[in-house]
Amino acid sequence: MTELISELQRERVYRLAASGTRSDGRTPEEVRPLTIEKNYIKNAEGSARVKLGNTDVLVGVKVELGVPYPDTPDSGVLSTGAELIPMASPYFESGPPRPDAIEIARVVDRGIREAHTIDFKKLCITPKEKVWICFVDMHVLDYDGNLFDAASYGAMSALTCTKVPASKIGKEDYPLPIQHYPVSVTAAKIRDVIVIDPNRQEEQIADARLTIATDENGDIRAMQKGLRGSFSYEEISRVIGLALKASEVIRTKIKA
Amino acid sequence: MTELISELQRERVYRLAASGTRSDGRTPEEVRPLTIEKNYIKNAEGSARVKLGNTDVLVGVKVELGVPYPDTPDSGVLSTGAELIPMASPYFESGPPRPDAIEIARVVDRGIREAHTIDFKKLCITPKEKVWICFVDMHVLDYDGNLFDAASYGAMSALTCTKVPASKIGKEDYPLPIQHYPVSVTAAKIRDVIVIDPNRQEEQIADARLTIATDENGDIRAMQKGLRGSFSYEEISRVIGLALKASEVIRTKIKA
Amino acid sequence: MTELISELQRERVYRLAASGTRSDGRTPEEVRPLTIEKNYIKNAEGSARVKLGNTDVLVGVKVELGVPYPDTPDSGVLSTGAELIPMASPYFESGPPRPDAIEIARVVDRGIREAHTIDFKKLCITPKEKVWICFVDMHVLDYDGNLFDAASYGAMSALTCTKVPASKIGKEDYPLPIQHYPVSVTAAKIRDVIVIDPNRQEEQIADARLTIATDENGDIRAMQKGLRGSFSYEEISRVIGLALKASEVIRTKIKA
Amino acid sequence: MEDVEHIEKKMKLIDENGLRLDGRKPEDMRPIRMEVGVLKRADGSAYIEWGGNKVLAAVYGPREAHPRHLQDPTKALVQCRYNMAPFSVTERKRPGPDRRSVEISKVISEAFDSVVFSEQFPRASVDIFIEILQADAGTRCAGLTAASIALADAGIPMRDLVASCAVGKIDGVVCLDLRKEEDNYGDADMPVAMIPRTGEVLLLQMDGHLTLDEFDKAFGMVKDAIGGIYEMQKDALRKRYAVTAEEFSDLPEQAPPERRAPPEREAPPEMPPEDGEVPQ
Amino acid sequence: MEDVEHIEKKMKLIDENGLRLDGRKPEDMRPIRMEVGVLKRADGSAYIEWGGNKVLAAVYGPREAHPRHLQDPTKALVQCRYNMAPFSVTERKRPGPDRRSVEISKVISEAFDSVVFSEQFPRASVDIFIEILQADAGTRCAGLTAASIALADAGIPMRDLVASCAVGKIDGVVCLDLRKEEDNYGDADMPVAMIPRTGEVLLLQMDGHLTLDEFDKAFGMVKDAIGGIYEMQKDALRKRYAVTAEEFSDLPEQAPPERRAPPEREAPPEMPPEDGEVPQ
Amino acid sequence: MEDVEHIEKKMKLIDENGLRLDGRKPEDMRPIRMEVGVLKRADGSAYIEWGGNKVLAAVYGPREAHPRHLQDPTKALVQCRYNMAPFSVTERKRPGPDRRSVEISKVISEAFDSVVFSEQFPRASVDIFIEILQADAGTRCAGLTAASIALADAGIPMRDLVASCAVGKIDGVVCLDLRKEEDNYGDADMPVAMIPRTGEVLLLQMDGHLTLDEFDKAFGMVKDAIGGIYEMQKDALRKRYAVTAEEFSDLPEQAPPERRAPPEREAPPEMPPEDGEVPQ
Repeated sequence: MTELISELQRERVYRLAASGTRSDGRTPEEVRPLTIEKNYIKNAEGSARVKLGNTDVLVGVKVELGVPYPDTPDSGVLSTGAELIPMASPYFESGPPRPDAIEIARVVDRGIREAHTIDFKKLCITPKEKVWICFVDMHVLDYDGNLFDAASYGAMSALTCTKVPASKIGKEDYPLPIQHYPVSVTAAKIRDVIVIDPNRQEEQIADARLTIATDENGDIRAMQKGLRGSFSYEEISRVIGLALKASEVIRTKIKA
Repeated sequence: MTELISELQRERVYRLAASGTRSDGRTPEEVRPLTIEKNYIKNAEGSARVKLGNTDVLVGVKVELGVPYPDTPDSGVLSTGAELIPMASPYFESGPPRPDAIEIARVVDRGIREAHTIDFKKLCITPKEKVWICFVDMHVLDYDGNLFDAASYGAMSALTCTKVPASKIGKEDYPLPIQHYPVSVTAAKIRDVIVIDPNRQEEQIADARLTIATDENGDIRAMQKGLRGSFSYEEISRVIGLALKASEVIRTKIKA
Repeated sequence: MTELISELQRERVYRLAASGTRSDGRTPEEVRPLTIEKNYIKNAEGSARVKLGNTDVLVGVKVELGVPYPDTPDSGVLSTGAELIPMASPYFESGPPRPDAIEIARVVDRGIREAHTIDFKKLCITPKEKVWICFVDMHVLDYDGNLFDAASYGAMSALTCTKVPASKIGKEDYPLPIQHYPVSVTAAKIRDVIVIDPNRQEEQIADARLTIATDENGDIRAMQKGLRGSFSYEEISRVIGLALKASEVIRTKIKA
Repeated sequence: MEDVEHIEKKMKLIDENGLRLDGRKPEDMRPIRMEVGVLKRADGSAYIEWGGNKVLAAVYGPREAHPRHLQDPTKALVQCRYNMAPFSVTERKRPGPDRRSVEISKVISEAFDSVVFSEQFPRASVDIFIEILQADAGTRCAGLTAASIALADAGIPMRDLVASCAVGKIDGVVCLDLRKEEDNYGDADMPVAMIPRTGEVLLLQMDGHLTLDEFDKAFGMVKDAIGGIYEMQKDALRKRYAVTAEEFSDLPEQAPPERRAPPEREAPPEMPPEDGEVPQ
Repeated sequence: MEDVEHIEKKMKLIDENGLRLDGRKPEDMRPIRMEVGVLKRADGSAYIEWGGNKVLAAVYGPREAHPRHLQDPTKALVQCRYNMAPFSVTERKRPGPDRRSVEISKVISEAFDSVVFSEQFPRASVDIFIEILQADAGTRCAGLTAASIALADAGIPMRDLVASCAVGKIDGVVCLDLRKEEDNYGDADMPVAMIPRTGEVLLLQMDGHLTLDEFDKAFGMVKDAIGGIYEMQKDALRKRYAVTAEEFSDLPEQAPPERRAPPEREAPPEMPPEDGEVPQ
Repeated sequence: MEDVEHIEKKMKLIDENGLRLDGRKPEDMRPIRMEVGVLKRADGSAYIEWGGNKVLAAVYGPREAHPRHLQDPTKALVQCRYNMAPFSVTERKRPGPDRRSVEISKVISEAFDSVVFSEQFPRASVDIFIEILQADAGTRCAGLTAASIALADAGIPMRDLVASCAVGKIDGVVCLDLRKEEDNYGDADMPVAMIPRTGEVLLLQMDGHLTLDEFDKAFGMVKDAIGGIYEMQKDALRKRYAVTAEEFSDLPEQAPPERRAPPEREAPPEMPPEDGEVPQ
């Protein structure tokens, strides 16, 4: 079941975006208000509730003992999941994660894993035998657009306040070793107009989507294009620029 | 697919119940004929085939070696399942257990587990490492109402004749250590009338259901209310009384 | 979703078969051209791509370390799977294997296992602890009839070129110890006519199917009758004869 | 006999002064805080903090039930999905329904089924979603209590609010509203949901061991507690609508928040009726 | 070579007198007992004890096939579900279908498909449920044999009864009706189902190793056995209807047990036709 | 810092002469071979060998989308299923979709969605099946490239062909078309799919670490490569139709291979249009 939108609405949202003032009053280059509440869940080793406009995501990190993968015997393990629970939208259904949720989880996962966000070597207890496993569960509570970024901010915020429960094995708890702070920024292309942090209506009529994660040095750490439309090279470059610009204040909030 | 029943039938069954003589000739406080055949299955460590009226349930207990749960390292493990196989009713479907079957299994499970029916400490072989696991599988062969009680009687009867196959580990087989004999009795409320051990037709038109398990001391060991209707405090008390009264002869049959 | 075929086509295919010259020009006792390309997949320990007419099956064998079954502690393990992927026919669907695919996999599996095709004792490394597991995966790429035989030839061909990767545990790689070369031949009965190696159209209108696997000594190693029709004893005997006759040249190709 | 041994070994839950681990007396409840209208997308929603529990409830509907073959031509389906977030418990819970949550979803669905005027909405569904964000025993009671005010927030016509609380027995003493350690090491637990005004019991489960006298005592105790929760529910609803009114006066230009009109819905009873009259 | 070694190591299944583990001669079957009409809810049912096997079969239908998109507008679907109870085997079996039971369900469905006059019931299904309560080798034959008389009990119009038995080879000797140890350590197993009167083979599977001569011998042996089973099936059906008649005469006041009339069903052939004529 | 340590430990991927493990220069691609029309049953098909990758693509459609409730009344669904054979990778992959293949299927579906003239086929589906028979990094690019010519082979009307290639960074050097070891131990990987004539990017993913300059360099490099692949695609299609023509002249008596006519399909563009004109 997908949400349908009338041609009239579609035209209205496009016109607004094209005019430079979006349906919620923002400029095309403006991110919605972002609030981050860390340590929201006491049963989790790390957690954060993130509101990006009306989009509301709760992320919990559980750190448990486990066995490393055979090909990385001296590294901890990351396991990332996203659930688009039916509470968050009339168009989300219960059941196993659908492609949308899987794509979000995998993009966030790669953003953490491939960008070397965490020093996984420091999560090894006994090589080949015992390591810490980080389960990052992203729970979408209210959907009003741009889950990619909201989930990503939630995951990064939760990780930054995660304590490895080493006291369970007779050592001292220590913070998860974070090495980088990649920040993802998502743009939507509506016909010829590009806006960042699209809200739900904008997302519905968007032709294409582009997520760019950049780090504290201004380098690119991850990209993911979505939807049926296309981007030109110039458009991609412009989105990278917008992402770099928007990411700084967001990074400050995530690190806070 | 749920079974539909006409308004006419509904009215007829209610009238009969209200009159004090039910469609099958019983009084409201009367349980159907109960027969229990123990040790029905030679491949199981314990088993019983129970007929409660025309409701026919076969329960097998398999006792196998396994690992204890981390939080109860010196206790055996209980695993209870119910299958409403399509043989038993045109309205049962194959596939994974549905909520009805899960509720039955869980109520029976709690009735055994939380009522300390079995001394699970005596099923420990090596703490943290090796214990006996009891699989109680309730197989409904013919459905004519009141599966809660039929399944529960089957499970209790099978457990009372279960042998722990300790000869597999070089010791002597011994009977499963049973400590209590809780007996569940289920009542159906049809408008203002309460009957116990409802048959299929009564169950179909019942507004509410209440299962009470009581033990040999007259204490309550489990309760479960079901269906959309409600019970008043007085009605609950009355059902407790009916359950206590009916349970004695049933307990004798289960222990036999 | 099953393929439908018109009465007219049905009649035409039957007439041809009855006339002694089939729709593709073969005689009733003739197998389609068979080509076998071994070692097709370098990532597999053994593999073969088999074309039986236009039916195209790719079989890969992976040999991995694992634990033996408790009841055969000194034997390697065989695990056989068939996937009728939707690439191969408009009537194959994605999802878990359906009865058709399961039947093929199981018949091939029994043909290997029960015919003692492989000396599984020679796949034991440490009894009770470590053995080689052979995963035989049959991937149907193009379906034009008679998957039973095409899959079976693919499996046997892949096994005959499989190397046990013993170098992984510091020993020398060695070929999988093959003891027998059972060859399956499938016959279709269309009304009163029997043809072997049925093509897709013949399979669609067949009343009954009979697969016979025979070994290099002319003995029977497996049989499987399928579809709703029946065979008389005389018909079975005739199919056994046809199978014996056809199997020799096929066995030569498999061993090559 | 084994019970004695069991008690001897286990954690002491009541001290010499008759106080519980967190200093409560047997009849004391944990602190409760509830808020209505906390989600934007859902038709109705509520959040509850109940001791260490953090629970969200959302309601969608009445809306067309799907898949279609499940539709009831005579009434709306009232269906609840109770779900625990993977991080809500000490040991991570695998996502997706387990047998426990299937059972709880079933008994909560049944509890609301006769309270909602479902006959007004044939072929429709009223979908209740309860998410346990943080768990500390008593989650089904907290979820049911929150769901009840989320239903009211969604404007679903109901006979009355439903309120819920658990009672149990620890160290042989009947106590209200067990927390996790008390539930794990206690002797009995009995969650109850009622229509507080009429005393109709809509959910009742119990496991463990209660004598008849203990049951009577426990029932009386939990009935009183449920009365108190009912008052909190009404306060939370009043606060919500008061705030909304305020917002409206502050922002006269802005349209009211969009909400899909259910098919032929009666005017939503913003507040449950104070008298005992039950329509229909 | 490996076969020799295999035989040397394995359990001896036939003693010096040519007798099997349970004292049977090669051509002996295990004791069989069958009963028709053992379940109340099903349209037809039968119970069979066959050596250590205990098997129930039930039939529902002809009834509307569902889901609807599976309906065949030209004939009824004949579909069998073969299932093993978790406790029916030595090591507990996880509930639900495994690959083995899917295959067996398929070949049994096919065996009955041409025997039932399915063209009389378009869009309908005839559902056969076989439950293995206790297993001791030969369960598919036992189940098929029981299902056949359960179909007759349900009044499903059929060309004839189907009967089934297995034959195999142990210690190099062709033997009828293997039990579990014989099946596990034997050389070959071949389950067969036939229409006994016509000799039409409806189910045939074989694995292991048989020479052509052994196959001929085995086939002859199992054909005879199936003839005997056919007689037992007819006896069981006769007994059932005799008892029913008796019950009726004893209880003249009581209505006959309710049974859903299938759509436009022919009068059920209570007994298979004795002559070879096949109605259509 | 950690990156430095990481690099020090890991496999050296570029030698002192600036050459890669297999002797390639940074801007070199692996050998590619493609063939159109390799399967009999599918409406269109193609096979590609790309370095160590062996990939088949098949296309069915336009055909009625099912299940029906997924049909779009305004356009055809373009849906891709990317699947790895269990034996295609070093460690056996369990059959069935994992999260990785679900994501890849999604992004490939999206890449083709706007290229196919799907509005011509309401309620239909165009189904693309990509099977990875042997994997050596870059499988999604190889699959997409093959699927594009399989779509053309099936006669599906498209704006143009789509071509795809990956670019990455290893040992700090931007390199084209990584093979497996390079992907595993490299610093970044970026698969791209484009309409080569217009430069429209339809698929873009990247993970790892690229500076802005590196991204620009990588993008330019992959754009050129994609142009080359486009030429190979056209060659393969030309070869296919040349062969077909030849076959036809050799076998004048034989009817052309049967192919289901899609509903109201335009004449299939055997070759993508060379000019920039886009019909609609």
